[in-house]
Amino acid sequence: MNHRTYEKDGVSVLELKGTITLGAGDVTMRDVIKDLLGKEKKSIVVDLGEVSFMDSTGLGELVAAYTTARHQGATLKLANLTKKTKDLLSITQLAAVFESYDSLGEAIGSFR
Amino acid sequence: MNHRTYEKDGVSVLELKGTITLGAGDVTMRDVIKDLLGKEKKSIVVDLGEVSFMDSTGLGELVAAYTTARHQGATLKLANLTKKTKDLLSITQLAAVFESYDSLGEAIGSFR
Amino acid sequence: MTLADPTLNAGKGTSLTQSRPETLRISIRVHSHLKYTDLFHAVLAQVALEIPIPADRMDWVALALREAVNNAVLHGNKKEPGKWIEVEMVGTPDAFTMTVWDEGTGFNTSKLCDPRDPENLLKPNGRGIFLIRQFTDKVQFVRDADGRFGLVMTVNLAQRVSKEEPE
Amino acid sequence: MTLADPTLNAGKGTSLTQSRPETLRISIRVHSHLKYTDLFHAVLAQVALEIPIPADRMDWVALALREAVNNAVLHGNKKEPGKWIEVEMVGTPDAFTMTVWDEGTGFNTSKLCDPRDPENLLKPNGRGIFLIRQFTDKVQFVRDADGRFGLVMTVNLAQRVSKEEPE
Ligand SMILES: Nc1ncnc2c1ncn2[C@@H]1O[C@H](COP(=O)(O)OP(=O)(O)O)[C@@H](O)[C@H]1O
Ligand SMILES: Nc1ncnc2c1ncn2[C@@H]1O[C@H](COP(=O)(O)OP(=O)(O)O)[C@@H](O)[C@H]1O
Repeated sequence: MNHRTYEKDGVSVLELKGTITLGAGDVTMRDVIKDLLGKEKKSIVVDLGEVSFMDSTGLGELVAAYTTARHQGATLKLANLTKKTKDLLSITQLAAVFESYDSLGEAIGSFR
Repeated sequence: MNHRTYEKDGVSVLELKGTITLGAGDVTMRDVIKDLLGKEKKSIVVDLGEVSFMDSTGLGELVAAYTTARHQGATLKLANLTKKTKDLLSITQLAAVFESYDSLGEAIGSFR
Repeated sequence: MTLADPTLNAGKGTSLTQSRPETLRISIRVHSHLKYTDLFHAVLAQVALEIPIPADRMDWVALALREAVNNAVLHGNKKEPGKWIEVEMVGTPDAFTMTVWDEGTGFNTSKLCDPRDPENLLKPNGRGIFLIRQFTDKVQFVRDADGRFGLVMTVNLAQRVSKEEPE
Repeated sequence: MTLADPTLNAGKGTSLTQSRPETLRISIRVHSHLKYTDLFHAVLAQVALEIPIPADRMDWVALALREAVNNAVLHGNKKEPGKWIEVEMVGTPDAFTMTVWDEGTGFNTSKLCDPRDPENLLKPNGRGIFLIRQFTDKVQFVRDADGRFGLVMTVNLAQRVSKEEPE
């Protein structure tokens, strides 16, 4: 997993790339989210547009990020889901948990 | 194996690309050489610069091309050998059989 | 259990799912490390060039394999790197079968929770076996003569049979 | 010879070359087709991520494997697609061993010509075994209990021992 974080219109964007699988990454999604929350960020969008492969651990990381954010009064939304990620969220019924948007712009705009 | 033939300064150049291995190619080097000889070409350079992998069948094809050419009064030379191809020719002592040049220009020039 | 016995690297358990002659059989035995999950995935990608797994199912079949391998390392062999896992892939004209063996005690599959239940939906774990069941056509749990635990996943090739949703 | 017997997919012959404990064992059995040569090559490339085969030797080790597989299909199994070949790869801390099994009768290895001899130099064939001998550290010919013929190629890992040139 590669990642990059930046700020846009007051929203923190976490851009993920590659495979989000067990053992593949050195840094976990959870760590990055904790870091953002530690900096008092309250609006977070995870951009999944470049994620090629996700396993159950990746899904678990997303869920953990979501609940951790919520417990700290922050909001985490998803953007740019690929067909495969959409299928995975829908099969696991996590699609009902996450607020997700087809584009990053829409996701950022939704915080206004 | 991919290949391309063209004429330059009265010399026929056979440019080979990729892997020259058993079963990998649809067209064999032998067929292409036969085609050139059928067209009465007498000066042939095989450009091996883009050959990434060659096995004993590939070496055998080179040898067969060489002897077929010679039997028909044509001359076949090699150009642009990679380190690996050089090693392979040297180990099999085929380096002594083939006239080979570091560049295509030198190989073509040698026919003058 | 004598893992040094070479006869152990055999197609045990797969007889369950074999009806037509094999066209391909791969068996890979490695020490228990998560890093090998990528190796198995890469081998599967190569196998898919020879076995007609429908292209639109390939990523999901690979996901099932990864989940099963990760479970074998983490739960089956409890992260003990001296233990072994083995993956067998067998192709027949009708089906492609992947079996993941570990040295653990197995588990009570009837006790598995549905990760879609409201009380489980926000748990970070517990989706592996569920995904395996979703993305393969048959899942069996077996134990071989040497006490190894095996998860057998079958992908139908000839025609895709409609499968019941796990409830 | 009962190739349907699952116990056949076993590490026969490799005991010859095994001195230290295995860290990885792969065994791939497929029908006799030249198209599988690429599959084995790709698997070897994956294995090389786990077994410390020196980078500068990798292409040559792969070449040795390809030659052995092609020979098994063409000479050993005489292009009969119903027959089987099997490739085993075993890693230990000291060595990486590849064994290629076929269902043929084997051959008289002492009768092999040196392809570098002047009378052979312009022959299109006869360089496969020679290259295998050049690019691996030990080559053995074995026969297992079921009558299969195996070519065992060993690559030393710990330190490269100097080898004699085949004369
Ligand atoms: N190979 C195995 N050996 C022993 N127990 C297993 C094995 N695979 C799965 N399990 C058990 O089943 C449970 C559910 O597995 P899974 O659905 O993959 O979710 P997770 O791995 O996230 O817990 C695991 O927590 C474990 O208790
Ligand atoms: N697996 C095998 N089974 C039977 N004969 C073999 C096998 N491998 C090699 N041979 C014999 O050894 C000869 C030399 O093989 P090799 O050096 O690979 O050259 P080539 O395959 O080009 O003839 C072959 O022609 C064949 O007669």
